[in-house]
Amino acid sequence: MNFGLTDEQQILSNVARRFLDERAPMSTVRDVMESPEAFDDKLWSAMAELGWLGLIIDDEYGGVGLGWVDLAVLLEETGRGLLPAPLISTSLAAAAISDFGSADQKGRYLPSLADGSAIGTLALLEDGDVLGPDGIALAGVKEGGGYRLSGSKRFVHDAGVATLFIVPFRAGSEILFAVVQSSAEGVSSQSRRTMDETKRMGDLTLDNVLVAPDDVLAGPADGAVALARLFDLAAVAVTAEMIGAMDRAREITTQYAKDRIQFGAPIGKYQGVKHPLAEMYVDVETSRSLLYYAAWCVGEKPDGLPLATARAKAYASEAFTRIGTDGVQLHGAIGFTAEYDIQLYLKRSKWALPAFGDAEFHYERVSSLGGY
Amino acid sequence: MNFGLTDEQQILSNVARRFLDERAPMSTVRDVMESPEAFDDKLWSAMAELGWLGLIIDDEYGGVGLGWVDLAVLLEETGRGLLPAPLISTSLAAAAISDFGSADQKGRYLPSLADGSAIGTLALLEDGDVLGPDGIALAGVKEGGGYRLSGSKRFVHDAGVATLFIVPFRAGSEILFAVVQSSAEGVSSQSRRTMDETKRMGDLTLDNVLVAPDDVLAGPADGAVALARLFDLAAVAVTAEMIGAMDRAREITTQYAKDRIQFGAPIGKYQGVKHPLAEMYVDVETSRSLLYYAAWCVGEKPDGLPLATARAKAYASEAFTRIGTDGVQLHGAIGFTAEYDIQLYLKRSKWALPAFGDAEFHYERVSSLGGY
Amino acid sequence: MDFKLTPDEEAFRDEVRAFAKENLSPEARKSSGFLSNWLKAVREKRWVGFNWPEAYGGGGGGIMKQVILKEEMAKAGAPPLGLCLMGLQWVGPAIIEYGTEEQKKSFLPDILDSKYQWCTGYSEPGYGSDLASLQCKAVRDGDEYVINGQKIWTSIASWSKWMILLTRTDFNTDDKHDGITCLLVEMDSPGIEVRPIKNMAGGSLFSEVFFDNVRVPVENLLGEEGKGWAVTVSALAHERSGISEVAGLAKQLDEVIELAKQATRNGRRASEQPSIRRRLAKADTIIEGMRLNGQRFLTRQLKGEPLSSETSINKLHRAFLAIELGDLSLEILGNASQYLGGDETSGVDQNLWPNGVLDWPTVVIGGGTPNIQRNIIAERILGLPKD
Amino acid sequence: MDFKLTPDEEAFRDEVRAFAKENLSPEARKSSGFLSNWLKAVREKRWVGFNWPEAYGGGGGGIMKQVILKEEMAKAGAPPLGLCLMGLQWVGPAIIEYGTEEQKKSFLPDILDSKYQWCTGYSEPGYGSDLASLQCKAVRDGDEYVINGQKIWTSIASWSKWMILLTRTDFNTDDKHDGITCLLVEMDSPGIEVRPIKNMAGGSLFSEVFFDNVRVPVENLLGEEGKGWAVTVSALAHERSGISEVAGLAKQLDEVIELAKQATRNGRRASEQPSIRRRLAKADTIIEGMRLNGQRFLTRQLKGEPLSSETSINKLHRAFLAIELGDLSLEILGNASQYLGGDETSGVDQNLWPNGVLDWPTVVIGGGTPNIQRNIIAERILGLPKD
Repeated sequence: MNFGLTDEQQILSNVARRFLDERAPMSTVRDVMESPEAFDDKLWSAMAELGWLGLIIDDEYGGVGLGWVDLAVLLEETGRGLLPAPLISTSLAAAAISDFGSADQKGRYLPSLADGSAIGTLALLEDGDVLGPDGIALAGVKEGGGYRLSGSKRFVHDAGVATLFIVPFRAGSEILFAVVQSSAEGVSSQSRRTMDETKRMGDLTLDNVLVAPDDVLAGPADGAVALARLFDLAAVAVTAEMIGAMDRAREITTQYAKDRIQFGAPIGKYQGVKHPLAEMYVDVETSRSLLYYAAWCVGEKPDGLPLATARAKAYASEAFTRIGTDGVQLHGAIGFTAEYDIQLYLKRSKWALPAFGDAEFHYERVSSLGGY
Repeated sequence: MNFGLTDEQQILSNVARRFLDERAPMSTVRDVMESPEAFDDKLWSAMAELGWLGLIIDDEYGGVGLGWVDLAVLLEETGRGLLPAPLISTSLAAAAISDFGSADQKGRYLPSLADGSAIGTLALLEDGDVLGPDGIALAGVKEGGGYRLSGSKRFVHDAGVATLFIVPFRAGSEILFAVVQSSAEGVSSQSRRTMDETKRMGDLTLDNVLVAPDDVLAGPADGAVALARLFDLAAVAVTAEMIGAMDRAREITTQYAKDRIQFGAPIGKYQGVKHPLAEMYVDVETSRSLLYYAAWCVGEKPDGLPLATARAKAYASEAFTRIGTDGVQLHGAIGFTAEYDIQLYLKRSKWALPAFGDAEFHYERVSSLGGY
Repeated sequence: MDFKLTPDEEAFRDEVRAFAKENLSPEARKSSGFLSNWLKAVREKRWVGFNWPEAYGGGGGGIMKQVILKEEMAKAGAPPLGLCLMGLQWVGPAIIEYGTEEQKKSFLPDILDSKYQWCTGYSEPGYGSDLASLQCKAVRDGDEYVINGQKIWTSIASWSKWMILLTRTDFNTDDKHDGITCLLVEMDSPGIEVRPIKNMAGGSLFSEVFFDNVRVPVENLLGEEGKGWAVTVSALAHERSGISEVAGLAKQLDEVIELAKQATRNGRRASEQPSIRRRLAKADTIIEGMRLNGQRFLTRQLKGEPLSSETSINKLHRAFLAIELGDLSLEILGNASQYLGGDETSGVDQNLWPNGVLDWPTVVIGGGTPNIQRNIIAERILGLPKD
Repeated sequence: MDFKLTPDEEAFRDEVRAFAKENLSPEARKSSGFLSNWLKAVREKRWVGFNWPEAYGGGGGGIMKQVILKEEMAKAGAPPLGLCLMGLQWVGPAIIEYGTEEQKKSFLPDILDSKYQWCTGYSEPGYGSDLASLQCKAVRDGDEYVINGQKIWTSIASWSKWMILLTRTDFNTDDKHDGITCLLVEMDSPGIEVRPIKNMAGGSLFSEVFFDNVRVPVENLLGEEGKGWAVTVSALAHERSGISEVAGLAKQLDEVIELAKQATRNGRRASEQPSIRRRLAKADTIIEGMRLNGQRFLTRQLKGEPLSSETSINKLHRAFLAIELGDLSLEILGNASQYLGGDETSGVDQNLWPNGVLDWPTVVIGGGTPNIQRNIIAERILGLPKD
């Protein structure tokens, strides 16, 4: 029993925090988020060098070969710093290929994801925004062992910069996963303007795209189960960033409450301020416990992953919504000026709520998985 | 436009408060609630003399001929004082007869309700506790123009002391209302032990009871509509008592917060105490506004009654639940001793929540009535 | 208790309705001179400055008719009755009460005629909720005051011609409410710098305003020197029920309900989902509660009773709703909510897309934060000790 | 990070499970001497006083095994490991740490053997949360202390043989934590009067205890005179994760879920209603969060780090759940919930009827009110200024 970071994880966390403080302070975050795709080449290369992009990719494919708890440790830091970069997206694409690809496919795709030359993302959702097999209408038409795909995927994270999309589609009664390159004929994608400018999201349009047989992921025995696992991994990754972001929002607000003098005393002296801050602390720590257990389940207890994920994303979603709002509110008027950082965390909370299932969706899963 | 008490209503309110302070202070309330039926003959007679029992009964039938806003004013006071007496029940029975009885039936029943010699109550619910026509399974078997009734009514307020029950039953596709006397053959009723000892509730059992034709209420054109109106009237009456009770719970707790010294200062100085008290005030005042409008609708705008009632009971139910709990909690350990009164208000909040529809039930009605 | 209008009030309501119907028809709205025609028409009716004395060009209207006028206009979705909002709401009333005849003649007609904007220089950095601690300094120098200091959260400062400004002329008073002096300041005076504050929603309604040896003639003193605090509290019979504001909230809720009817969520219509229904129903109930609370406030005003802290009740409700209705819209839309400009593929009428979902702090914090409102209720109404 | 047990710990867990299975079989539970057999069996195992040093009859067990033992017992629904709960939890540890050899010999075996009860005389009227301000007076008179004063909220005072009592021997200290003296007092001493406090649920777990010239021999001084405050904080390695408590909450939630499956509400099974489902799911999630928080506290303890204010996190969750699970049960049952003894016609297994639904204040207020917990977190962990 050790519910704490290992020495290696602590080092990973420290290095990440130092890197982000130096290379991606909030001034840089603001510059990057205002760029067309909220993307910075140099930051991306530096992350590749640190091994972040291949963190969970096996070392034989150019990765670092660590697990999801380690990834969660890292994402907590990038969430804290609101780092605009397709790190979650590319990690999820790597996870999909690692879990469900053949050795050949891993060899072809993973090294370029690990070294940053390719940027991956999941394209799971369509019109209707339904999480699960029912949300997949895109149907492949067989052609020479492969498939022709025509249709759209919606709400694709980092759609504008991704070069490799994991695209579930229907083939008869089955769900298969195509690996679609942005360079392939008939593929177009673009990001759209979103509330949280550090997070881009958009559409992937497939116009009669030919998917070769060896670009269909070989592994999953049951596509619906594989899809469910990808949704869970995505929810875990998003939640990890949420924990970091909500903890930082709490810190910023706590510091403000200590510094801000009103009616002759720091406002943090009043229970009307200090109690919401204490509640934030309770919520962040509890979210963190739930999240780390879910991340641990990814590798160590896959049967427990759905319930652990549902609990973590549900609780954290509610918590972050409240922390985002209270954080701005406790700052008073200054909190919603563009100049102050706290409002960026509020916007992140708005982005994170629906991402891979909101609180209601996941609480309903907790009930169903609990057998009632 | 005058959303305030008229002079007459103010007098009614003042007289009621004075009467209750003198004749039914908390020591008396506690004595009466510990009696087998939580009923006191002398109090009842005094209430009859004050005209309370016939408040909404026409003067030609021995009543005072006032309206539901006046009744609400009175019930706010009896709720405030947690008066244990079947005043709501008997008023509701009177309302049913006044609204749906023939002149003959009014003449036969109302005077004895007004003078206190009879005690009425509604017996609307059955097993399953379903509010509405679906909850009526009791079927009348025709016999010589009248009906034979066999079955049970549940959750009947003041079942142990009532002498006259308004009993809806099915006759073919219709819902009719029988006036059943406790003295009739085959009728038995008893109260059961409940959480709020000031409120008795129990079962009415009908064993092959014969209802004469002129004991079936003559008036309602549509039994289901009539039933809906009775449920609304009942909800309005219960809510009126809730407003008084929650306001008093707020007052008691506010006073405690001023008197109780901890760490060298009255606990009411701290925002952790004063803010919940402020929220109580907001909730009580808003509940009161909603309630008085609903009570006004009873006589002046019957079409608006369902929505006004649903809003009032929903909001007040949520508010009182919170006030009951916070009231005890802000008192600290002393709050849950039997000696302190605040816990009696908590129990009243528990009784009032499900009575004639809880918050969820009534919010759902607000939605349906709102057309979505 | 009676929620009905008197025949006279009903007649007035009908008059307003008929006027709105005529002047706000779809055709009228589309016509080129719509706004100026509107302003002219309501001015002729004496509905601008409805509660101002007739002697100063106002309508001399009573409380109840103010409510009717404002509520009906809100329901009809009418443009404002005049464009100089702050002038109409408190600068004009303050001038009527404390101003010299000169000031009245010079300023009041322009306010009624929407000639230009006024802004309000009250808040200062460091004293957001603690207004009376203001430090912006004014020193009498011959026939002028010389102002140095800073204001913040000044709305529409960039496009105002005049400012009503609170300064401190005496720093040695026992009570911080003393020693405050109110001046009327022309915004193009030398030494004034306006710096707009960009907010998280992308706009910049508020500004910082800096004063560097700004000179204001003594004629522009409003009220007495050192007694400026009183000027912030108008004695003019001003309806404060907030009922017209409630009409606006009800309109906003209707839009959210319509959104819920159109949008699907996890494959099912949002308006059919119990959690959404319950939140909509609760918002509806609170709005109705506010309307009825407003009627109670109104009754007190009609009876001539002072109205003060009770209005904090509705301010708390409004703060809750400002956040809740925005959050609810976002939750109904799911991922699509993040597309601020709307999402043409969502199947939702683009006009229903929630705008201003990031604007809630203006409402929630603007009129005093919810914690301040709770303190007001707890201390002034419930009599609990100060913190 | 690793949530697995070591082989040695797994072996211990299996041992506890096997023991529980054998000794808590339905047949065993029905046998006449069940409880005394159980107490004897766990005593032989040295599982009573599991963390006490072996020299004093305890088990000498470490933190991790304490957790395993307590959690498995909670899951198995076992009776307590000893009946003298306060003796085992803090009186014994305090005596081990501060007691004389005489006191250890005289008291420790009896506690382990469940011979009689101890109660705790800490709280006083007027100082509920402010324990260190206590006023109960002890004056040294020869070989005795003479006690005058009053205690309140003393659990099981009526059926205790001994009390661990905090008195004040010095009223002139700068720090109110000084001058407090801890005495071991026999409850049948002349001058002690116990008055049970009836609570709203009808029981009387707590009492007021009055001391009128009660004489206690100096041999019953625990620790040093004036240094009694230290006695309230045990240095014994005592697992504080609260994980076994969580197992109890999980059991309680299971019962509410079962209730929801059996009860209908507005004509529909409660467990199928979204609002009920969501509240159940949220309670489940908080309980799991508490379990995992507990594992984090445990990890810190295992690493030898001090554990203090973090446990307030779970205390706040527990307070929420104490109220929520009760309210949820009542809401599920509707009108029938008011029949405290159950309602045989409801179609619900009578064993599931929510008992103790009015007992929540014991949990919510008992270990420090939620507001106190929030202050602890805000001030001690977040470093915010004191109020």
